[in-house]
Amino acid sequence: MSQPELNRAELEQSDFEPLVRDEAEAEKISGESTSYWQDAWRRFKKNKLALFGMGVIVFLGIMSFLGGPISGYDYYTNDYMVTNKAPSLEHWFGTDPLGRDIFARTWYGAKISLFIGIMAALIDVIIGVIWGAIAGYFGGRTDEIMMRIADILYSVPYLLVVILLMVILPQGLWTLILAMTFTGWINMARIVRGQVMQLRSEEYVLAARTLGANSNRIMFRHLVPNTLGPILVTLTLTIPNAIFTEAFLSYLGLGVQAPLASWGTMTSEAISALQYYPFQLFFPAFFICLTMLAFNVIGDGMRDALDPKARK
Amino acid sequence: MKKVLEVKDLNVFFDTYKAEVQAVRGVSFDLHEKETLAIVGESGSGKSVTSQSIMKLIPMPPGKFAGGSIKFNGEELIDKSERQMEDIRGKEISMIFQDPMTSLNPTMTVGKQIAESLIKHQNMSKAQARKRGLELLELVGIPNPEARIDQYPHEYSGGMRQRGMIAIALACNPKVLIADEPTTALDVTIQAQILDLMRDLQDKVNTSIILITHDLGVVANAAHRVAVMYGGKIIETGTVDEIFYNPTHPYTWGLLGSMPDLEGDSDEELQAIPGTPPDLADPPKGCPFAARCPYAMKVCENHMPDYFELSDTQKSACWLLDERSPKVEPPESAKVGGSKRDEQ
Amino acid sequence: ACTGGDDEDTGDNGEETGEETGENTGEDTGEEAGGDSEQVLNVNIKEEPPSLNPGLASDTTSSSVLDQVFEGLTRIGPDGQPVNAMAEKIETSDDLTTYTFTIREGATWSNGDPVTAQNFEYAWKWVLNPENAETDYAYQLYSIKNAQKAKAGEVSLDEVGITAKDDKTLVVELEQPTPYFLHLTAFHTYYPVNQNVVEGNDEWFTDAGDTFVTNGPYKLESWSHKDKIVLKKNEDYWDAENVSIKTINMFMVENEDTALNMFNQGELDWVGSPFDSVPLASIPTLKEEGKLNISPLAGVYYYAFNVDEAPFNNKKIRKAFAMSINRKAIVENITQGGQLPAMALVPPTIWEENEEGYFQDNNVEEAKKLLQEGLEEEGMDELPPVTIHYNTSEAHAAIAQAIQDMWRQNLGVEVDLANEEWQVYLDTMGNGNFQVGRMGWLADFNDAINFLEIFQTIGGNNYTNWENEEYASLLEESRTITDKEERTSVLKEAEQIFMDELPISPIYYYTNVYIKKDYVKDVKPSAMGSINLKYGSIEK
Amino acid sequence: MGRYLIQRFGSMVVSLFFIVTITFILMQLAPGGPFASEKKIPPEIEQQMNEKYGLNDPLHIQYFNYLKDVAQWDFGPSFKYTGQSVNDIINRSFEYSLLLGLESIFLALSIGVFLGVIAALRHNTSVDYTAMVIAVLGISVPNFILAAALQYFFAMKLGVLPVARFDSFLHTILPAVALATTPMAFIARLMRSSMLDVLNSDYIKTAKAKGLNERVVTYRHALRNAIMPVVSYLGPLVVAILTGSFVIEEIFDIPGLGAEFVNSVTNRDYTVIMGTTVFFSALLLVSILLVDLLYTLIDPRIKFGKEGGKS
Amino acid sequence: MSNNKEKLLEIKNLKKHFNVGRKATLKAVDGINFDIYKGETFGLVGESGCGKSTAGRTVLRLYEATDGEVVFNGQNVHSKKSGKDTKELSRKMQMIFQDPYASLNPRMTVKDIIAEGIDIHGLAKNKKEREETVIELLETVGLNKEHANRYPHEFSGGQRQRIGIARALALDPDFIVADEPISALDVSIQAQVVNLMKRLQKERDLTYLFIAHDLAMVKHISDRVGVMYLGRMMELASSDDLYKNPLHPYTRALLSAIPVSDPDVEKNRERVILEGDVPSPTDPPSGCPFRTRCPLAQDVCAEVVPEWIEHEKGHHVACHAYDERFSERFDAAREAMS
Ligand SMILES: Nc1ncnc2c1ncn2[C@@H]1O[C@H](COP(=O)(O)OP(=O)(O)OP(=O)(O)O)[C@@H](O)[C@H]1O
Ligand SMILES: Nc1ncnc2c1ncn2[C@@H]1O[C@H](COP(=O)(O)OP(=O)(O)OP(=O)(O)O)[C@@H](O)[C@H]1O
Ligand SMILES: [Mg+2]
Ligand SMILES: [Mg+2]
Repeated sequence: MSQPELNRAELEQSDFEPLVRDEAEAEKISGESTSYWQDAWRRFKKNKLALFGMGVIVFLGIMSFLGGPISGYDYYTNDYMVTNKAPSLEHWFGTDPLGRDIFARTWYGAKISLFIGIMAALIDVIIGVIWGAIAGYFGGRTDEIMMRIADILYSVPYLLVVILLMVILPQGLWTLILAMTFTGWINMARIVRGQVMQLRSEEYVLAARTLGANSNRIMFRHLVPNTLGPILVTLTLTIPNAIFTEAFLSYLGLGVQAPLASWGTMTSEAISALQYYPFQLFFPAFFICLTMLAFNVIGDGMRDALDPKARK
Repeated sequence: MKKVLEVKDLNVFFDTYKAEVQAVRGVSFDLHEKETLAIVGESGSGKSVTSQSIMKLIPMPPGKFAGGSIKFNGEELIDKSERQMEDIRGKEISMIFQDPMTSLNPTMTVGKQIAESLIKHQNMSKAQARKRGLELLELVGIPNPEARIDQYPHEYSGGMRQRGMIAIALACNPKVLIADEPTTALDVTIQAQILDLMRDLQDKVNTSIILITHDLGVVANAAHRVAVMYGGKIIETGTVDEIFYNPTHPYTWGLLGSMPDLEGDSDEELQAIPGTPPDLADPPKGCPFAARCPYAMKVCENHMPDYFELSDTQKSACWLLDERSPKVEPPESAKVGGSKRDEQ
Repeated sequence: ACTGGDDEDTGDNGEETGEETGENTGEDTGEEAGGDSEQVLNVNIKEEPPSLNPGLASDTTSSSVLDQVFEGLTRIGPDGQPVNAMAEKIETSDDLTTYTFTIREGATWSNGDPVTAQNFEYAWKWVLNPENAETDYAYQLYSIKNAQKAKAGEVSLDEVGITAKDDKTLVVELEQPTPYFLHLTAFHTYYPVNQNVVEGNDEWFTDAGDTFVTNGPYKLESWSHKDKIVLKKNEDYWDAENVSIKTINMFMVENEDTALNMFNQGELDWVGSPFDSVPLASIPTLKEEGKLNISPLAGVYYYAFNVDEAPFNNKKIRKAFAMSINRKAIVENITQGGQLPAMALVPPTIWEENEEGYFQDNNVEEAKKLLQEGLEEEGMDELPPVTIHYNTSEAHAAIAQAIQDMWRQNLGVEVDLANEEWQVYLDTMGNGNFQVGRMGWLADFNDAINFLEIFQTIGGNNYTNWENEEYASLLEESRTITDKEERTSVLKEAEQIFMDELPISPIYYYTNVYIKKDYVKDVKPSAMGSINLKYGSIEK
Repeated sequence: MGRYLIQRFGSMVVSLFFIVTITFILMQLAPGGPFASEKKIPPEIEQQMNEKYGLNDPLHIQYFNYLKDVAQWDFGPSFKYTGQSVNDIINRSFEYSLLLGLESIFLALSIGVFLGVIAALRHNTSVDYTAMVIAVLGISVPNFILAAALQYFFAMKLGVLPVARFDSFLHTILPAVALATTPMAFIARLMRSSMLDVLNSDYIKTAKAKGLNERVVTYRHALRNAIMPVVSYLGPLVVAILTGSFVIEEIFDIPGLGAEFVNSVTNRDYTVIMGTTVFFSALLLVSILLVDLLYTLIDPRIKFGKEGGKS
Repeated sequence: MSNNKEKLLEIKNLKKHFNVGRKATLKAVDGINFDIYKGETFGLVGESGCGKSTAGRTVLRLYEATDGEVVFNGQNVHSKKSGKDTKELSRKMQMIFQDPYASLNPRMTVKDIIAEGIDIHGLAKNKKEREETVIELLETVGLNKEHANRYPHEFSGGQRQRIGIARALALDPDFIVADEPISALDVSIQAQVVNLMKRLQKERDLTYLFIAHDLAMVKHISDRVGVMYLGRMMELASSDDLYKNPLHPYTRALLSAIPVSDPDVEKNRERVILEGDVPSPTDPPSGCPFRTRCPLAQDVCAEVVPEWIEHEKGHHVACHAYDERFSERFDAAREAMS
């Protein structure tokens, strides 16, 4: 036995009196009541890497507001005396070909990139979740049709769509976000659909139906909350992806409007300066990678934290 | 009778998010030749962990041996390397798992799965292995083995799959067969077939069997000796007759009592054990059953009782057996044989 | 190559083919015969030539290939002036409207057929035939009598002023005196084709092979689409003894940075004008290292004002905006390719004195004054919102941002930017949905009229909605004048009017910017943005 | 199975029909046309070109002509590249994309699966962490940055590999790596998590209990069962990779389909847009079908016509 | 209990077929008939996959019946009804589920789970009343109000199953389908739940359809028991009757196969061990579905589907051996058996 050897003789007669127990004791649950989310958060906190990712995002978020003011520069004033200057005390991240301060631009860019990323991801989630939930829950013909529509949208030349949107709608961030979400939600819808299909035959769903719950209630009170794990993971991947897509659209010239900066436009502009002014590429690229990395580890952390299988 | 397997003071812990789960805490038992030892106990009491430890199939990490020894034919298994274990697994000791639906590889034909261990341990050629595979399927009572051997598990019914599993386990005539809840997923009619089959095979092949279950009916049917586990410990062990007719541990009583009797009167309340099993991440200091035990004494809360030897074969870890404790009669409901009456 | 404007992504550095003889690259070496192997030039033409049919080609990439494999009646010589090529002798009538060309003796096609006057007549009339579509550049032939009418289907092709008198004599009648006509005959739309091979075969020009018969210094050896074109010296060319480069590899590398990298790794001998451009980011470094070559190009980069849209309906406000641009800062810091600040319409390659221009660059004081006056004239307290449109490209964006900042700093005007995808942009401009938009014009031929006539009427390439009767009539008048001096002064007068009205703000004059390996000799892009590899050599 | 295939084929045709229709509408709506250029073409010439390409016909006629041609897998002539047919253009560029794509898929699959498997086998050890750090980095670096960086270091700085173009095997290495990195990372992660699931499953315990060694257990038993999610991911991935990546093709100067597609849009080269879109969609639909067929090969439990992918 | 004989539920020729794959239909429930009387517990047993759950769910209209009727309190459950009527009906008929882990939404608090029915049917006037009802229900099932704000994962299996029961009780139903409510529980916990169910039945005059495969448990709790095989009802009798005097060969085999927790009994027990496996429900045998494993099987079993005969009062069986028309054909086989 793992316990130290016990000398039976040492026990006293009084030890053999019946144990008095509180009636309710047997039903007692030890410990503080922890909600599902508290529990998940506790597990999440144990994941150092994910916490680090969280820290990075918070830091980037704060800097996107403070960064500009700290630098003392704005993002648009040209200064031909200091074009393409390497990082220095004067300009911490150096300057761009128009003599603008890259530090300031990086943080203005952060604001836009993070905003685009988060908004695009949120919209993706909203559409994707609703679409996926309906397709997955009703199944059959509904599912068939809805998923075919998704397939078709996915196949239609995206660039044409983007160009068209840019023409129809006023230029600006929201148009860009719309362009990004045009097909962005499809992935989310697929994932949610798959999950919902699995979950819809869970017993708690049946239970809700026996109680007389209608489809809406079942979908949005029962099924969707239980797909949150995969949804959040996908979300954390969608955010960097949107930042990325914005970069790609910038690469094609469809990104944010100059002189506003985003990390995407900054990188794509600086890419040809790689050999001459590597710092112009380095900083925005570094922050894109860092953000991607952070969201990735957060996503991983969330998956572990929210996975009911890991909860034993 | 020769001891094939000796488990001494086995401790197996798991590192989990929350804490260290002390799944098995000081389990000891022996297994003799040609004997069937049943391990009973409820879910999470450490039955599977104990049995998988014997084959060293516990994933490490998160699992770890925290002491104890497992001797097979006098050889210590704990010290053996993974390589050395490979020669023992499947050949000397083999295993049948609970769920026949998931314990066969769905993407490999049953024939191939049987042949694998034959090729590995008996150096058979593919053709020989197949021939032996056919014999084995025949042996475990699968009709038309020629056709079945090349089928995939999903083309088998549940009972056939379990028989397939048994064929795999018996392929190399192991000394020890560990059957971890081999019939839980099956219907009673099929369960009866499988239990019969295992008994027949034991006679033919001289294997010792460790049978894990929480169904006392199955134990009564199939076992020679019984170990009752609760909260990671064996709290009582003895021959079948001893456990059924002279149980001494209140948990064993509860277990026997909570099963309704076919002959019983349905107006009676069942003898339920109140409360819930202990959390092994934070195991109680004393007797794990103390919290639910209707006879618990102060000592139970703080001290784990040692085994009281009741006979050569029966041991029980309960303070009630101490001479200082009040004399307690097992409840009527725990009495096997007569009709159960609720005393309280 | 004489297309004007830059395309969507080259913008500021005109476009021309670069060519140099160079070292051998990889696989090609094996094919070279002994000592000739040195005479290999590797250039980048950036993209797949859309068409190697001289009658159809309408872009610089195609012409940079065509110029090497075909030859017209004339060719632009090293000094930028037309020299006789397929024509051995050229006679002009006194009224300058009839040209008689005598085809060179011994001029042959690459399949051995002699080059005849009929080949020219056939080729030109083919272009003018209304049944042949896609002949974007048919208008290059419109100086010829009845050409435009024939293309529009109004008269028959027989009435067009092109007559092959005999095998060797080609008589061309013009609509009006056209002083630059011999420049035109060097242009690819004026190249002959071998009627025997071409007739009845619509696809003769789509691949290298038996049907691709040429008469120039080079033959089309192979054409791997979107990948590479190989030219081999044509030993039967009449001037073959003066052609030294034996092989020209024309790679199609779209990405400028990649092309520059290949240049640095020795895989290309030439990067930049006229085919592709030198990446902006590399220019300061290249300049510092003394590697950058710059030569003038007849073209102007400008901002067009929409004179129908407030506030640019006011002349003074237009002027104010134009004057408050610091062009020097732009060419020195952004385009960096030795471009000249433009304060006039016609580039100094045509009128040297235009280097000076009609107003002072970056005249902030004057600009402020004019703006104020303009506002008063319009009865406005402040400007309506102003947006600069430009099509997506790094350089356009940089310039637009610079100008935005200048207008903000100099005039205190907040200006928005709107970049659009190329085709959308053309649509926007064409529909007049803009206030200020960037444009550029590269000369089709080396004459001031080519710039001035853009603005003769609304429409076409004039997006500004600006029209001026006096201006138009001066241009019309110039077309009938045979005296060179007199013609110039009439045109100057027109330019004066234009610069006074200022429907556009010129920004800078284009240049050819390129780098080449030192061993590439005697190759230089022309002011028209074309290049003659015929004259080049490799001297290692 | 025959019936099932016919059914699938039918739904493919319907999907393609919608795709063609929507693309057609989009093309009509998008501003600009194939003949627009900075130097305006005289109206009479533009008229003749429109005539030649049928752009003067009423829209519905144009539409039906498109449909007819597409049905015959004939996409007509390119507007921009005179004399070249869209089919030729697709065929020649697909050749490049196919080669590069296959190489990338091979890289992504082999390295990704390998990383995922060893990470799962050595769960929670430094091997696992290293593999996953590689994977996360692979996902974190945008591929145009990676491509430029690879080109800079390996071609320019070290000079060990060619800068660009697609002439020999050596030329293919950098673009293939750049293209493969992100999918490789994804595959590694997918593989790891599904491998972990599988390694925890009963039949792996069964296999181990037979005394098979780790290698045999992993490759014979676990891999096949764990590869399912990767196969699902492979369907769209293969199409994405085979149809080329504009950015990678541009940076490494590869005349592939990706660049062709993007350029066709910028050029409003209607027939090429339509051709590449149909080609892409058909490829996608076929590859999804192939993935479904692959499921049935990998997992004998999955039957045609049933929901694939769940094991 | 069953003596008042007031029919609460009549199930008439109920069928539920599933479409699986192309063409194939799976006859999960294929024409079953029985009544359930007010206040009784009707046990339904049979091997796994024989259609018990499907039957239970179809009764509640969780599945649309392929054919047949379910009459509850004189009202046909499956007839076309307005949403309101359906909802109303759902108040009266509730269900307890097999898996206490799967049947509680892991992201809802116990309070919300129990109150869901109250919310749906608007049974509580205000928050306070809702709260009070929940607490009352918790106490009814032996939990306390501290548990209300906790999440399911904090509970043990037995406690969870009690939450499930409380949820069903929230609507104050007349009839509850309990689909294997104890199969997933630890042995020591099972009795807790069974005792609770029995207590509630007494207190609230509930009627149960109790589905299980543990025959001993079913016998303990049920008044009458039906035995199913491959979607068909094989035998129906009062539980004492059924266990003492099983008629159908399948019932006999089933009863004899239950291991009894008594080694002596087990050692000397004679059991009918059935040959072979349960046939696939997509491809059931012709005639009597049990004939492939039946020790008595005769030719007629393959040809004619046995009728549902009332062999003795209240004891129904579907077997040709008890059908006057065929019964003598079985004499020889019966002889051999005994
Ligand atoms: N890999 C693991 N990681 C963490 N904890 C584990 C692991 N495997 C088992 N345990 C824990 O060890 C304890 C004993 O588990 P075990 O599987 O032996 O129970 P059991 O008696 O076989 O139960 P059952 O009848 O449900 O099979 C449980 O509390 C379980 O949660
Ligand atoms: N939704 C469904 N779609 C298709 N087949 C189904 C569905 N639900 C049940 N089945 C099939 O119907 C048959 C009867 O299933 P059911 O769940 O009713 O059996 P059961 O008697 O409750 O078994 P168990 O004891 O395992 O719960 C089974 O073969 C099952 O596979
Ligand atoms: Mg177990
Ligand atoms: Mg069931």
